[in-house]
Amino acid sequence: MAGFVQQVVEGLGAGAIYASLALALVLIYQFTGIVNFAQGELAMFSTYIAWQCVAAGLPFWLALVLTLAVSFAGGMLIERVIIRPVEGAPELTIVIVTVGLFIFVNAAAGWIWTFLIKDFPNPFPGGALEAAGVSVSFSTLGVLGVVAAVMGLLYLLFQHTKIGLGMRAVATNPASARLVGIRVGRTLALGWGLAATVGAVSGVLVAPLLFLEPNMMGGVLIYAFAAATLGGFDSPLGAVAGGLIVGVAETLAGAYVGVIGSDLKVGVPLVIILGVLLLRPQGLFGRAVVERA
Amino acid sequence: MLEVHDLTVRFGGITALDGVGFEVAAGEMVGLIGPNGAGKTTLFNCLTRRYDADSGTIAYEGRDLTAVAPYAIAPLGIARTFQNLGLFPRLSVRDNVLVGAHHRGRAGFLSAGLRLPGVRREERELRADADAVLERLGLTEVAGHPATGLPFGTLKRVELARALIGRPRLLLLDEPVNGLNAAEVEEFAGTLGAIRSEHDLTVIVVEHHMGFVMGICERIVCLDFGRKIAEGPPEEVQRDPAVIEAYLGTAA
Amino acid sequence: MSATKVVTEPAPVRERRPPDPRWRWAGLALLLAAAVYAPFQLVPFHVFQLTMVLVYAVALLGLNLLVGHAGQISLGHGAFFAVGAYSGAILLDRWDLPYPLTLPVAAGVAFVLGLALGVPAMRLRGLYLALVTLAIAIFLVPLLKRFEAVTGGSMGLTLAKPAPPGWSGLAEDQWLYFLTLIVTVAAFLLAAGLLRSRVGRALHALRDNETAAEVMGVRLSFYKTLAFAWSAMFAGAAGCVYTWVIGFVSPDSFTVNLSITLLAGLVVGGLGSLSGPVLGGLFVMFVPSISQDVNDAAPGVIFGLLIIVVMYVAPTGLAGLAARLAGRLVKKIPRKE
Amino acid sequence: MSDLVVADLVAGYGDARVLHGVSFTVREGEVCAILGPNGAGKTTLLRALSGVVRVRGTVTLGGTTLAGRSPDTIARHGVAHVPEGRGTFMPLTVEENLRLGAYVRRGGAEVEEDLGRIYTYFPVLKTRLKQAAGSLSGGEQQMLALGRALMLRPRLLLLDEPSLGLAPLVTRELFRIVQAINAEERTTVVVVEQNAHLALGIAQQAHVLETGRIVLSGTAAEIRADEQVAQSYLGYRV
Amino acid sequence: GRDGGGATTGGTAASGQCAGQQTTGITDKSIKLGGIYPLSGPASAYGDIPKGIKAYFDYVNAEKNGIGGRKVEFVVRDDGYQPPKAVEEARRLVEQEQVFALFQTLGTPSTSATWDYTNQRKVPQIFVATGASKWGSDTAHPWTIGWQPNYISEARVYAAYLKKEKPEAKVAVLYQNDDFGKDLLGGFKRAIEGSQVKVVAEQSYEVTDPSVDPQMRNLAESKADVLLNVTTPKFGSQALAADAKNTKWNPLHIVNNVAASITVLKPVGFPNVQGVVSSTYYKDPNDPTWASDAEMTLYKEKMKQYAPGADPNVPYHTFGWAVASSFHKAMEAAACPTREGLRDSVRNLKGVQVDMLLPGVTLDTAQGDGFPIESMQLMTFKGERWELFGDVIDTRKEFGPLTG
Ligand SMILES: Nc1ncnc2c1ncn2[C@@H]1O[C@H](COP(=O)(O)OP(=O)(O)OP(=O)(O)O)[C@@H](O)[C@H]1O
Ligand SMILES: Nc1ncnc2c1ncn2[C@@H]1O[C@H](COP(=O)(O)OP(=O)(O)OP(=O)(O)O)[C@@H](O)[C@H]1O
Ligand SMILES: [Mg+2]
Ligand SMILES: [Mg+2]
Repeated sequence: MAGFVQQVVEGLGAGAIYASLALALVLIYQFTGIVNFAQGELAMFSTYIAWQCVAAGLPFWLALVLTLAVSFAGGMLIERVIIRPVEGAPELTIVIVTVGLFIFVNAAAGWIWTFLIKDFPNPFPGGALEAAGVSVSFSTLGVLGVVAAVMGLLYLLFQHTKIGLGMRAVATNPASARLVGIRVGRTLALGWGLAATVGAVSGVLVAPLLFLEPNMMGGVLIYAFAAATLGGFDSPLGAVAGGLIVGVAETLAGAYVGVIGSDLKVGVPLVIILGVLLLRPQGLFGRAVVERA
Repeated sequence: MLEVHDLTVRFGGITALDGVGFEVAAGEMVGLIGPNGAGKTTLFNCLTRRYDADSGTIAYEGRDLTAVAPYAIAPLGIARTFQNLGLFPRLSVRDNVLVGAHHRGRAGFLSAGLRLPGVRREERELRADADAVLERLGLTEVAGHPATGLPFGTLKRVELARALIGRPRLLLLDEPVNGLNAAEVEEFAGTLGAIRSEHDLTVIVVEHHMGFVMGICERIVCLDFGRKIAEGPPEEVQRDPAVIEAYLGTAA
Repeated sequence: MSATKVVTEPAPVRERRPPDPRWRWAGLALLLAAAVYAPFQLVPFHVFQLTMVLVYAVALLGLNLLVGHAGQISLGHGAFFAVGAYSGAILLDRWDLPYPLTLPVAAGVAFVLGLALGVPAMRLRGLYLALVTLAIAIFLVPLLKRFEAVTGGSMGLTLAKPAPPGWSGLAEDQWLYFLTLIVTVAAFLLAAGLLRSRVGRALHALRDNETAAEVMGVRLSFYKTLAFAWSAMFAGAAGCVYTWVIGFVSPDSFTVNLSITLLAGLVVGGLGSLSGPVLGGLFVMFVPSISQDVNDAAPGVIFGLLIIVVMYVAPTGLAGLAARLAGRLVKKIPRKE
Repeated sequence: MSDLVVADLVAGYGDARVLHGVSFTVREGEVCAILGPNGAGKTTLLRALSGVVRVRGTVTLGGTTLAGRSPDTIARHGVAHVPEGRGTFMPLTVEENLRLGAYVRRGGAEVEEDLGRIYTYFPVLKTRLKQAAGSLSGGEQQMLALGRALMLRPRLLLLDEPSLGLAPLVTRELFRIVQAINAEERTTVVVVEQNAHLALGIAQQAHVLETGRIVLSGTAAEIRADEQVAQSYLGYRV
Repeated sequence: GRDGGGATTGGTAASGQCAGQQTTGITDKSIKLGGIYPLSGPASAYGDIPKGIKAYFDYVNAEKNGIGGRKVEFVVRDDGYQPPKAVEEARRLVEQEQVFALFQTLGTPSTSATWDYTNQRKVPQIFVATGASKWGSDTAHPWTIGWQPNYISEARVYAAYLKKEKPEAKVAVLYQNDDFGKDLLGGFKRAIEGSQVKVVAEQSYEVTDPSVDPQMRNLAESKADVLLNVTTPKFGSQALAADAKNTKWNPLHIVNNVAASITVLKPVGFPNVQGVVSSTYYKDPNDPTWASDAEMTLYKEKMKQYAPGADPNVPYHTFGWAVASSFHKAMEAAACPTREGLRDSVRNLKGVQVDMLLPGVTLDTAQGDGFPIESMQLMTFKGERWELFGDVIDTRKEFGPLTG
C-alpha cells in the first residue's frame, strides 16, 4: 500500500512539472487563441538566462527575479517582432511560426551554451517529508506549491480582473475588441510576456530535476500539451488537474501494468485523453463552445 | 404536410419552446412571428434537427422528424436559410449554392477521384441548375466571388439560392428580408411568390418586417416566451390584443 | 503604442478570377514534360532529391486534403507515412511481394488505420484533434520498437530497391523517379477529381461551417472520417514509395519531427491549394540543407528563421505568394485603362 | 463644438475602392441617417469612420482627426460602433460583453449605473447575465450589441442597421432610446437603417448613398419628401 | 556522369601497382572526406565531434603538411539524426562533393540507411560513430567499418567484472530503448549466461521522455545490488542523480562509457557519484591523470588554436581528435592512395597506436575482424576524477570473437 501511495506521490511530482508548463500554454491560448509550440523552448531559454546569472555570481533569488523580468520583456518582444507581422493571418500560419520559433530557439541555445548538461540550483531544500512509509521530497512539495500558486494567480487574472477580461475578448474576437477600445497589440504582447514569465517559472522548477540542456523542455512540452488537452485549454485549473492526472496515470501504468512496460507507458495518457475527449470534447474543465444556427 | 405537437425545448433554466403545436398544409405560406427570444429560430432548429426536443412530436409528411438524423433532413425536402447567415465564407457563391444540391448528387470519394463518367454528368447537371438558380436571383454577376465581402443583402439571396437548389418541398426562411430596403423587400416578395407557385413550395417564414409577413402569408403563428399565443389569418392576428401587447405594440 | 496599423475586418477578399482553363492545361502539360525530361538532364543525386520531393508532395497532398480542405488539423501524419513505409517494408522483407503490389496494400493499411482513427477524429475539433494525432505519432515509435519480430525493432529493416527492368534502359535513380512520378501524378489526379466534385465541396463546406453543411445534407461523420482515411491513404502511399526509394525503415525515420515537418511544409507550401504540396515538398527537401550551407554551426537557427520569414512574406503559403506574383505580372501587362 | 466632419472620404478593401469621396458634416448632438441600396457602401462608411478600414480623406470629431487612427484609438475618443454582424464575444457571458463596452472608461460606480440603465432598456438581457452571449437569439444579440455600444457613453454613436432582427415593438423602443440619449447627452449619431421611417423620424439630416457616393442630402423632412426616396425606402411599409 | 548507375561514376583510376583502383577525391596534394552528424535536432550534442576532427586536420594540414603531403578537406553535413536525410547527405557528399571517403556517419539508423549505398558505390565508410556490432560482423559490407568498441564488447567487460567481484550480483538495468541500449543489454545478458549474476529488473526509456525518474523508482523496487546504467549523457546524469537521492537504495552503479564523461558526472555533484564504475578507451580531457600527457597537451593547445570557440574539455572533441588521428594512421598505412587502399588498410590494422587512446589500447583489425578497438579499461570514480583500475581488457582475447 505504501508503495502504491509512494507511486502516486511520485506521479503527482511528475504531473506538477507537466502542469507548470501547461499553465503557460493555457495562458497564451487564453490570451491569443493560439497554441504556442515554442513555449517550452522559451522556458528553456529563460532557464539558461537564470543559469547564466547564477554562474556570473548573482544570488539565486535575484537571478530569478531578473530572469522573470527578462522573460516578460522577451515575450513581449517576440510578440512584437515575430508574431505581430502575421497577426490576422490564418491560425495555422501563426502556429507554424511558433514551430519555426521552436527550432530557432532550440538551435540558438545550443549554439550559445552548447548541448552539454548544466546543473541548476534547486530552490527547495533537499530531503523529504516522511509519513507512514511514504516520503514526499521537499522539492516535489515546492513544485506543487508553486504550481498551485501560479494557477491561483492565473485564475484571478482571467476571471476577476479587467485586463483578464480584455485579454479573453481579444482572443475570441480581436476585431470587436478593437471596436470597444482595447489595444489589441499591446494586450497580445502582454499575453506573450506573461506566458513567457510563467514558462520561465516552469523552466526554473524543471531544471534542477531534469538538468538543463537545450532539449530539456521537449519531452515536457508533449506532456504539457496532453495535460492542457485533458483539462481543457481554457482552464488553468484544468491544466493543473490534467497534468497531475497524466503524471499519476503514467507512473502507475509504468509501475504496475506489466504488458505496458516503461516503453509503452506514453500510451497511457494517450488512452486517457482519448477516452475523456470522446466523452467531453472540450476537456475536463473546458467550456463547451456554444454554436447556434 | 407538417404537424408540430406539444413541442418543448429547454436550455438549462430557459424554456425556449413550451408546448408549441400547429399544422402547416401543403402549399401554404405560414408566417411565424413573435418577440425576440420567443423561440422562432429554436423551432426551425428543431425542424432541421439542430436541437433535440425535450418533448413533443414533429410529423413531416407522416414521418416522425425527431427520429431523423440531421444530415437526412435535406434529402426529405426540407431546406432553410439562417437568421445570421450560415454561408461558407471561403467558397465562391456558386459553390455555396452547389453545396445546397449536395443531397441530390451521388458521387463518392472514389468515383469522384476517378472522375467516372457518371460523376461528370452529374456535375454538369448540377452546375447548369446552379447557374439557373443564380440567374433567377440575380446573382450571376457575383457567382465567382467568395461569399465573404459581399453585402449583407446579397448574401441573404445567396442563402435563398442555396436552399432552392436542393429542390425542397418545405422551405424555412429565417428573417429573409433583413437589411433590405423597402423596394428590395417588395422585389423579394415578388420573387418568392413566383418561385413558390412554380415549385409548389410550402413555406414557413420568420420575419419581423410586418409589411412583408402580413402581405405574403396566408396564415400567421405568433409565439411568445415559447408559447403559441395566436394563430390565424394575418388581419386577425394583427388585431389580436395579445399579439399587440407582446409584439407589435400600439403604435403599429 | 503607435496607432498606425489599420486592420481591415473582415479580411479583404479579392475576386478570384479562374485562370483560363487552356492556360492551365498548357501549364500543366509543360510541367509534366519538364518532369519527364528532368531525370535525363540531372545528375543522379539531383534526380534522387527530386524523387524525395515527389514523395513528400504525395504525403502533403494527403495532409492537405485533411487540413487544407476539410479543416481538420493533424499533427500525426508522420504516423500514417510510417505505417505505409513499414507495410511496404514488411511485405518486401517477409513475403517478398513484388514492388507494385506493396503500394496498394500499404495504402490500404494506412486507409484502414485512418478510418479507425477517423472515428474519434470526427468528434474532436481543432486543437483537441491536433493533439490527439500528435500523441498517436509519439506512441507509434515505441510501438514499432516493441514488435521487433515484424518491424525489425530499433535496428529497422534494410531492403533492396526496385531494380529498373532491362527494357527501360534506365538507371536505378531514374527508374525510382519515374515510379514516384507515376504515383504522384495519379495521386494528384485523384485528389483533383475529388476536390472538384460534390465530395470536395462537402469537405470545404464542413470546414467553413459545420452547422450549415449538415443542414445541406452533408453527413459530417462520414465525410470527416473518410477525409481522415483518404488523407492517411495518401500518406501511406507516400510512405511505401519512400521505402522503395530509401530502402531502409527504422523508428527513428518517423519521429514526431516528421509529422511536424509535414504540417509545417504544408502550411509553408500553401494550405488548400493544389500546388501547395509540391512547393511544400521542395521546402521540406531543400531548406534544411540550405540552412546548413548558411550556418553549419547551428543550422536550426537558419531553418527556424526561414520558416518564420516565409510565413511573414507569404502568410497563406508559397502557393499564395506565387499566385500573387503571377497576378502582379499579369497586371504589368498594359491593358486599356 | 464637437461636430463630425467627413470630407472626401475614400475607402475600400484591398485594391477595391468602395467609397469614392464622401463628404458630410454632422453637428454635435444631431442624428444623421444614411440610406442606400444593398451594397452601396453604407457599412463601409461606418467602418471607415470607426477606423476598421483604411481610409483617405478627412474625418474629424470635434476637431480631432480620426482618419488614419486605429479603431481602438478612435473608440478611446468616444466613438462607439454597432457593427454589421454585431461583433458579439460569443463565449463570454452577457455581462462580460456589456462590461467590455465600458472597457476604456474609468469610474466603477458610473459603469455599474450604466449597466443598470442597459437592463432597463433591454430587460431580457438582465435575465441572461451569466449566459454565453453566443447562445442568445438573433434579436437578443442585437440588443446586446447596442447595449455594449451605449456602455461607452459615446460622443459619437455609429449604428449599422440597429433594428436588424428586432421585433417591431423593440425597434420602436430602440429608436426612442437613441433619441433620448441623443437629446439628454448630446450624443451625435450616424445611423444606417433600412427602416427609413424610423430613421428619418429621429434624424435631423439624411444622406442617400449609392455606389459609394452621396447622391442626395438634406434635412430629414426634405429627404422624406423626395419621390425617389419615397419609392425605394418608404414604399412598402407596415 | 549522367549514366546514373555505375559503381565508379565520376571516379578516376590509379595507375601502377594500384592500377584500376578508385582515386576519386584524392590527389597528391589533397584528400577530401565527408562526415554526417546531427547538427540540428534532439541529437545535436554529437555535433561537437566534427569540431575535434576539424581541429585535428587543420593542425595536421598546417603543421604537418597534411597526411603524407595531402591536405585534408573535411566536409561536414547535417542529417538531424534522420535516416532519409543521411541518405541524401551521403549522396551529396559522394556524388556532388566527390569525397574520397565518408569519414564517420553518426548513429546506427543513419549508418544503416546509408551503408548499402556506400558499399554498392564502393566508397569507404570509415570509422562510423556507432558501437553497433554489425559494422564489424557483417561480411556483405566490406566498405563500412566502425571504430569505437562495440556495445556488446563493452557489456562483456562489465559482465566479467561482476562475475569476478560480485559473483551473485542481482542487476537492475536502465537502458535507452534503441539499438544502443538493446545491443548493450543483450550483450550483457549473453555474457552472464551460466553465471550467478542475474538481471532482476530492466526499465527502458525513450529519448523523448522528459526524465528517467519513474524508471529509476521502479528499478529501486527490485532491491538489486548493481545498477547498470545504459544511457546517453542527459539521462545518465538524471539516473545518477536519482540514485544519489534515493538513500535507501545503494547499488553498485555501473555507467556505460557513452555517459561516463566528467561532464555527465559533474552536474550531479562529485560527492554523489563516488565509487561509480565505468570503462573507457580514450583519454578524458577532464581527467587530471592526463594533465601532463604529451598528446593531451598538444590536443588542448591545438584546439585553442584551431577551434577557438570550442571547449577542449568537452569529451566529444577529444573523441573527434582521437578518431581523426586514427584515420591519419590508417591512411598512412594504406598501400595505395585509393579507396581500395583505404578499405584494405582499415581492415588490416595491426597494433596501431593512437596517442589519444589509453595506453595499451590499440587499433587491431584483420580478415574477419572488423572491430578496430576492442580493448577497454575499467575505472572507478574517486574524488574528482576517474581512476583506472585493473588491466586493459582485450575483449576479443578475453571472450572470443563476437558471434551475431
Ligand atoms: N443553445 C442555446 N443555449 C442557451 N439558450 C438558448 C440556446 N438557443 C436558444 N436559446 C435561448 O432560447 C430563446 C429562444 O431563442 P430563439 O433563437 O429561438 O429566439 P427567436 O424567436 O428566434 O428570437 P429572434 O427574433 O431574436 O431571432 C432565447 O432566449 C435564447 O437565449
Ligand atoms: N470585407 C470585404 N472585402 C471586400 N469587399 C467588401 C468587403 N465588405 C464589403 N465589400 C464590398 O464593398 C461594397 C459595399 O459593401 P457594404 O457592405 O458597405 O454595403 P452596404 O451598403 O452596407 O450593403 P448592405 O445594405 O447590404 O449591408 C460591396 O460591393 C461589397 O462587395
Ligand atoms: Mg431568431
Ligand atoms: Mg451593410
